[in-house]
Amino acid sequence: MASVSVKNLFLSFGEVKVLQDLNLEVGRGEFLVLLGSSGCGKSTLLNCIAGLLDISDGQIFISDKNVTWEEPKDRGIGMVFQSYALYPQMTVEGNLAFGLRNAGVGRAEIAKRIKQAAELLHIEPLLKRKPAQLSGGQRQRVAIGRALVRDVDVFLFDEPLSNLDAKLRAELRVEIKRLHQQLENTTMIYVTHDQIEALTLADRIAIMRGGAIQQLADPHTIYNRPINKYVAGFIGSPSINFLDGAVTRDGKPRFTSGEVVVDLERYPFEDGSSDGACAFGVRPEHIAFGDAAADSPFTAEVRVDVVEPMGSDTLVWSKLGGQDFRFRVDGQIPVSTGENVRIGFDPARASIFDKKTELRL
Amino acid sequence: MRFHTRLLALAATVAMPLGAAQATELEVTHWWTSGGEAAAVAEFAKAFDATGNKWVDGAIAGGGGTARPVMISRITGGDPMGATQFNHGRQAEELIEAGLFVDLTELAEKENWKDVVNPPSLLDSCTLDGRIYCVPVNIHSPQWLWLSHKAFEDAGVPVPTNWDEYVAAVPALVEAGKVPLALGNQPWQSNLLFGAVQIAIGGIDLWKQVNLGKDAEAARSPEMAKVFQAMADAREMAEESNVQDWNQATNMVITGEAGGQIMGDWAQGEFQVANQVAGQDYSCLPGLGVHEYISTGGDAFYFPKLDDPEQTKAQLELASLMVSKPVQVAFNLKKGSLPIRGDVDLEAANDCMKKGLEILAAGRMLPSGDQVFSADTQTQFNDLMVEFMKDPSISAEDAQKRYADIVENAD
Amino acid sequence: MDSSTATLPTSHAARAEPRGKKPQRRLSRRNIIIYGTLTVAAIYYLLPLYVMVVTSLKGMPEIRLGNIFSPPLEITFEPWVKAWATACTGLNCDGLSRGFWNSVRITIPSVILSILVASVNGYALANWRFKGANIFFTILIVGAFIPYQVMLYPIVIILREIGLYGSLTGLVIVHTIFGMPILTLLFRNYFTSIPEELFKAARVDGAGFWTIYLRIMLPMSLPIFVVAMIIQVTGIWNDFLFGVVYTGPETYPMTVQLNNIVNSTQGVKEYNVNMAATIITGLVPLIIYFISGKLFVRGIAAGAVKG
Amino acid sequence: MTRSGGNAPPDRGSAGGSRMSSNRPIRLFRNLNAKISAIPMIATALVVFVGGTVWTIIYSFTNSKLLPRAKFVGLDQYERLWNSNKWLISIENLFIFGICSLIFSFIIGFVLAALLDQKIRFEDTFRSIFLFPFALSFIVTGLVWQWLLNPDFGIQSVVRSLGWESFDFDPLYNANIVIYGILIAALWQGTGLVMCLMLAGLRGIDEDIWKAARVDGIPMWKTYLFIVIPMMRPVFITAVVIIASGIVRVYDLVVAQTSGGPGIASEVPAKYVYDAMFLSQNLGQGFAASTMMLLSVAIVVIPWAYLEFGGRKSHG
Repeated sequence: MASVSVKNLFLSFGEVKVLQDLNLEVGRGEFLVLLGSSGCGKSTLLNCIAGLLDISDGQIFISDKNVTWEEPKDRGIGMVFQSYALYPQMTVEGNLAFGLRNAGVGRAEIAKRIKQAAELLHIEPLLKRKPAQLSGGQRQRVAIGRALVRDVDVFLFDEPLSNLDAKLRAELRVEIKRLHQQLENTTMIYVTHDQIEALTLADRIAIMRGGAIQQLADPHTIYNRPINKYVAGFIGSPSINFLDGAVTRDGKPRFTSGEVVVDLERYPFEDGSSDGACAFGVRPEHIAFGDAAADSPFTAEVRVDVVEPMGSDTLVWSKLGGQDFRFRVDGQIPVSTGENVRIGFDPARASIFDKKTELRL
Repeated sequence: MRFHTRLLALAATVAMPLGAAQATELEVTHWWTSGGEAAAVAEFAKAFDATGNKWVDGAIAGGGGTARPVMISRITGGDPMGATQFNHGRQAEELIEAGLFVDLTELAEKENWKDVVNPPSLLDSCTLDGRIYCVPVNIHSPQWLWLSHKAFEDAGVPVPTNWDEYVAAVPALVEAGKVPLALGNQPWQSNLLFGAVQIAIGGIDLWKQVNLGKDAEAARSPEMAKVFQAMADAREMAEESNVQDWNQATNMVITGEAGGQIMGDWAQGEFQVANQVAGQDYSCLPGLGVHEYISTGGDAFYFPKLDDPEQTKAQLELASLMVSKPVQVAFNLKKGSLPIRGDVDLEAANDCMKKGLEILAAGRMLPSGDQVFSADTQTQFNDLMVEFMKDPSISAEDAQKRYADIVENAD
Repeated sequence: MDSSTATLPTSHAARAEPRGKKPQRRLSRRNIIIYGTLTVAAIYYLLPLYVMVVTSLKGMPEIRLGNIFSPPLEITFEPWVKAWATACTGLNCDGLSRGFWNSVRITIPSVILSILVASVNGYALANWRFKGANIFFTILIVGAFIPYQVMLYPIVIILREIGLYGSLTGLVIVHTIFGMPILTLLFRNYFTSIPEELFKAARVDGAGFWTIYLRIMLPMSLPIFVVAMIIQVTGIWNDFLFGVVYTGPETYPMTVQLNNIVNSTQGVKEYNVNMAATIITGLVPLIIYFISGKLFVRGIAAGAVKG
Repeated sequence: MTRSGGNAPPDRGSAGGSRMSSNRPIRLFRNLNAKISAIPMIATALVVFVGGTVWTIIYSFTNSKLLPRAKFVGLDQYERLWNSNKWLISIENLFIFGICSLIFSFIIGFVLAALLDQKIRFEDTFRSIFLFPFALSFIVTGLVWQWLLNPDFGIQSVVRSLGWESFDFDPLYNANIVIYGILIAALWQGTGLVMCLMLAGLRGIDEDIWKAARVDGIPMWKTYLFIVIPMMRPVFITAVVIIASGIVRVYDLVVAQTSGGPGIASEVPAKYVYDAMFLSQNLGQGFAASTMMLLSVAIVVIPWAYLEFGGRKSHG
C-alpha cells in the first residue's frame, strides 16, 4: 500500500521548468531518501509533497488520499528543516506545543505527546530552554520532536543534518534510523546531498538530476548496478573509475581500450544489442591487489603514480590503458610510488555504460 | 539698455576716486532671491563689476533665520564672505563688538553720508560708539493697509479711507461673505499688524514712550488699552482667515475674498503681478490712514574683515557704490523700496510708492522695530501677538499685561 | 481552503479528482483585502503628489484662482523649464541645474563613506565585541537625537581646528558623522540577526575580520544596504543646513537653489515653479529607490528553488 | 538573535584571529582589526557627541546672544525657559505627536510591509509609491499638506462641494487638533521608510520558519504575531530609534505647515531651540532648551540602551 504517491508531477516557475513528469511511489513504513546535488529539484519535490509549493500539474496522494489541493497542515505530515526553523522566542516546550494548541488538541493530550517525544529524543532536560540556548544537535532534535508530536504517518526531512558538524551528523544519523525503527508504519522521506546519509538510512534511494529521478532503488542496487553513468559517478567514495573504450560482442563479448582487453563473458548484460563506444566503470574498492589479484578474471600490471594514505585504506593512483585508474588497498600494506604492482578485478562487478546514452549496458 | 549703460558709466566714475580698479572677487551673501529682488541685486553686481571687481553671488533665501547661522559659521570658521546683508539695528551689535566687521567711518566721512542719508536714523543704526559699520541700502515700511475695491463694492459700501471706517464696514463685509481682514498665520505678521495698529490708534507719542523709552507704565496705560482693544477687533475681523503665508493673504485681497490686509510695502509686488492698478483696484493707506507715519526699517550690508588688503579695498568700493545716487535709484526701482537718500528723484515710482516718498519727505517717520528692540525681544512680541491673534480666549487686558512685562524686561 | 466553493477557471473543473494547480479565484477574499488595502494606502500617498504635479503644470493666474485638485486647463511646462534652467537665485539665473553636479559630488562620496564606516561599525559591534564598545555605541544612539542645529557651532570649531572648514572633505565627514548613529544601529541589528553558525563556520575556516565582512556579511545584507542607501541618499541629497553652512557659493548643493526658489520670504511666490523644483530635486533619490528596490529580493540564501 | 549565547561569546576575547595557546597576545591587540575599524565611531562619539554636548551644556549657563560668550549667568536661562508658555506647549505637543507618530508609523509601516511580502504582483510599484514622499524635502511636504488641509481650498472644500455641507476638516486652523494635522503630513512622509525597514526585516526571516508554521497549521496572523514579530525585534528597535529621533528633531515640517500656529499651538522643542538661537539671537536660551532636550533623551535612552546593548544577556 502506497503511503505517498506522486503522479505526473510538473512544476515550473514562469518559464523555468523545475520538475517534469515526475512519478514516485513510497510504501508505508518506508524510508526513502531523495539524493542529488544542489539544484537537482530534490527539495522542491519535498516541498511539493508537503504542500509548501503549488504544483503546476499532476497529483499527490498521501495515505491514499488525494491531497493535491490540501493545505500542508491537512496532509498528515511532519517536516524537519535544515535550519531547524524553531520559533526562537518560545521555549522548547512551546515550540512543540504551539502547532497542537492551534489545532485545538486538548491540554492533557499535548502534555502526553510532548512527554513521549521528549523521551524518545532525550530532550526532557531541555524543555524549559529557548532555542538560542541549545547546541545545533539539540536544536535539530527539538525540530524532529516538533514533527513527532503531530502524530502523523509521514515525515519529511529537508537536509536536516547539513548544518551540523561531522561528529554530530553521524550521531544524529543513527538516531534518526533508530527512530524510524521504533515508529512502526511511519513513512519517512529524507532529502540530502550526502551519499553516506543516503546509503545508511534509506530503504530506497531516489537519485535526482535536473528535476527528474534517475534511479529509484535500494542502496545495494544503486551501488552495485547503477542505471546510468551519472548515478555510478555520483555514488561511491572515492568515485568510480571510468575507462573509455568500446564493447564488441561478435563472438566473445569483450571491452577494448587501447591494449587493455577485458573479457566480458561473465558480465550480466541488460541491453543485449548495442556495440561500440562505452565507458567501463569499476569501483576502486572492487579491485584486488597483489597476490589476491592473481585469482581475478582480469589482471594487469600498473605503475603506482600517487599514494594517498587514508588510515584504514590507502588510495593508489595509477594508469590503465593510458587512463587514470584508482584503487583501494588495505592500509596495512606498504605501497610506494614508482613501484609496479599487479591488480585485478571481476568484470561481473563492473558497470558498463553506453557512450552516447550513458545508460547501463 | 541705454539707460543701463549710462548707469554703469556713472557708477564707474563714482568708484574711481578710490583708486585704480582691481579684479578682486568679493563674495556677497544676501537673501534676495525672488524675481524683483534678484533684479535689484543685479544692479549692485553690475555696478560693482563695472569697477573691475567681481561680484560672487551667494544668495540664500529664508531671511535672517537662515542667513545668521551661515554668516556666523563662516566668520567663526575662518572663511568669511566679502559682504553680507543683515538687518541693521541691534542685531549685528555683537559682531561689531567682536571686531569682525570693517570700519566704514572714514569712507562715510569722506562721502559725507551723514548729510546724504535720510532719515538719519538709518545711519544711526549702523553706528556703534561713533563708528560706522554698515551701509543702509533701502527703506521698507510695514505700516500699510491694503484694501480691495472689489470686496467693498460687493458689500455695497464705499472703500474706507481710514481704520475706523474700515471697522465700521465690517458687518457689511461679513454680510457679503467676505473675510474682513486677511492675516497669515506666521508670527511676524501678527506683530506687524500690532505695530501698525499701535501707531494708528495709540499715536506717535505713546509709540515713542513705549518703543524708544521702553516705558512699561506707558505700555500699561489706558491709551495702550485702546490699542489692544483695536487688536481684539482685528482678531475678530481676521477670524476666518485661514492662510499661512503673507502673500496668500494678499491674494485674498486681490481676488476680493478679503476686505483688506495690513502688510508692508512689499505687498505691492503681488498687486502688480496680478495686473491690479493702485487707486482703481486697490487702495493703500500708510499708517492705516490715521497717523500717516511710517517706520523706516530696511536692509543694510556689513563687510566682514578679510586678510587680503585688495579685498578690503574692494569692500570699500562696494560700500561707496551702494550709497551712490545712480545705484540707489536703479536698485530701489527694481526692489520697490524707498531710497535712503532724499536727494534722488524717483519719477518711475507708482502711486503707493509716491505716498511713501511724500511721508518720507515730510519727515513723518519712526525707527523700525529692528532698530529699537533686540531680536530676542522682537521674537517675544511676535509670539505674544500671534498667540493673541489666534486664541480668542486671551483677553485684551491679559495681552496688554504680558506686553508690558516684555517691554519692562526689553533690551 | 475554499476550494470546494471556488469557481474553477480551468478544464480541471470537470474532473472530480484534484489535480494540478490549486484553483484560486482571482478575487479571493484574501486578494481583495491585500490589494484593497494597498490601493487605499496608495491613494493617500499619491494624492499630494497629484496636487504637486497638477500645480506644476499650471500657470500662475490659474493657480491663484483655481481649485488645487482641478487638472490644468492649459498644460504648461514652463515652470519645469524655469525650475531647472532659468529660475534665479540671486544673480544666477540658471535654476536648479547650477547645483546639480555639486549635489552629486557631495552625495556620492558621503553616501559611500558613511555606509562603509557604519556597516563596519555595525559588523564589529555585532560579531566582534570588544570591551567598551557598548559605551561608545550608547553615546552614538543618544547622539541620534541631537537636533542638527545645536551641533552647528561645535562642528564649525572642530572643522576649523582640523583645517577642513569650507572643504568638500569636511562636508563629507560631517555627513558621515551624522549618519553614523542610525546607520550603525541599522547594521548592528541586522548583522545580529544573521545566524551565528555562518560566522562561526567562517572563523573555523580561518577567515579573518575583513574576509568575513566581505565574503559572508556583505552578500547576505543586501536588503539592509538598500535601506541604508535610501536613508543616506535622501538625507544627504536633501540636506540644506550643512550644505549651506559648511561650504561656499561655488559648491552649494542643489537644495540651496531649491530653498531659494521655494523659500523666498518676500516677493511673489511661484507655486508652480516650487512644485516643479521639488519634484525635480526629488527625482534623484526616487530613481535610486526604484533601482535599488529590486535588491529587496526574498531569501538570498534560502530561495524557493533550492536543493 | 542567537548572538552571545553564553557558552563562548566572541566578546570573551577569543575572537582575535589566531590565538596562540602558549603565548597569549596582549589585551590591546586582541580584536585588533575590530578596534581599528571602530576608531571613527569612537572619535565621533567622544569628540562630536560628548564634546559637543558638554560645550552646549557649558554655554547654556551663559547669556550668549549672537556669538557664544563665556559670561555666566547661572540658571537664568533655565528659569526663563520653564517660565515660557511656548516651551511648555512645545513639550506637550512633542508628547502627543511623538506617541501618535510612533504608534501609527509602526502599525502602518508593518501592515504595508506585511502586505507587500505576500508575493504580490506590482510589489515594486507599490513599494515605490509608499516610499516616494521620503524623497521630498520637508519644506514642500509641509506646503502641499498645508494646501490639502486648508479648509478654503483643500479637502474640506472639495468634500463640501460634493454635497456634504457640514463636513469639517481643518486641523491646521484649529489650535486643539493642529498637531494631528502635522502628524498626517509626517506619517505621509515617513512611513515609507519604516515600511522598507520592516520589509528588510521580513525578508531577513528564514523561509523555513514560514514553512514550519504552515506545516504546523498556524494561521497567518498568529504566525506574524507570535513568531515573526518577536523575531524582528532588532529591526523594530532600529525603527523605534529612527522614528523617535525624527520626532525629537521635527522642525521643518512645522515651520512649513503652520509656523508653529495657529498662535503657538503647534510649537515643538526643536523649533524653540532654533528660534531662540537664530531668530531671537539668544544662543544661551537655545542651548538651555537643547540641554533640556538632550537631558530627557539621555534619561530615557541611556538606561534602555544599556539594557539593550550593554548587558551580556541574549535577547533570543
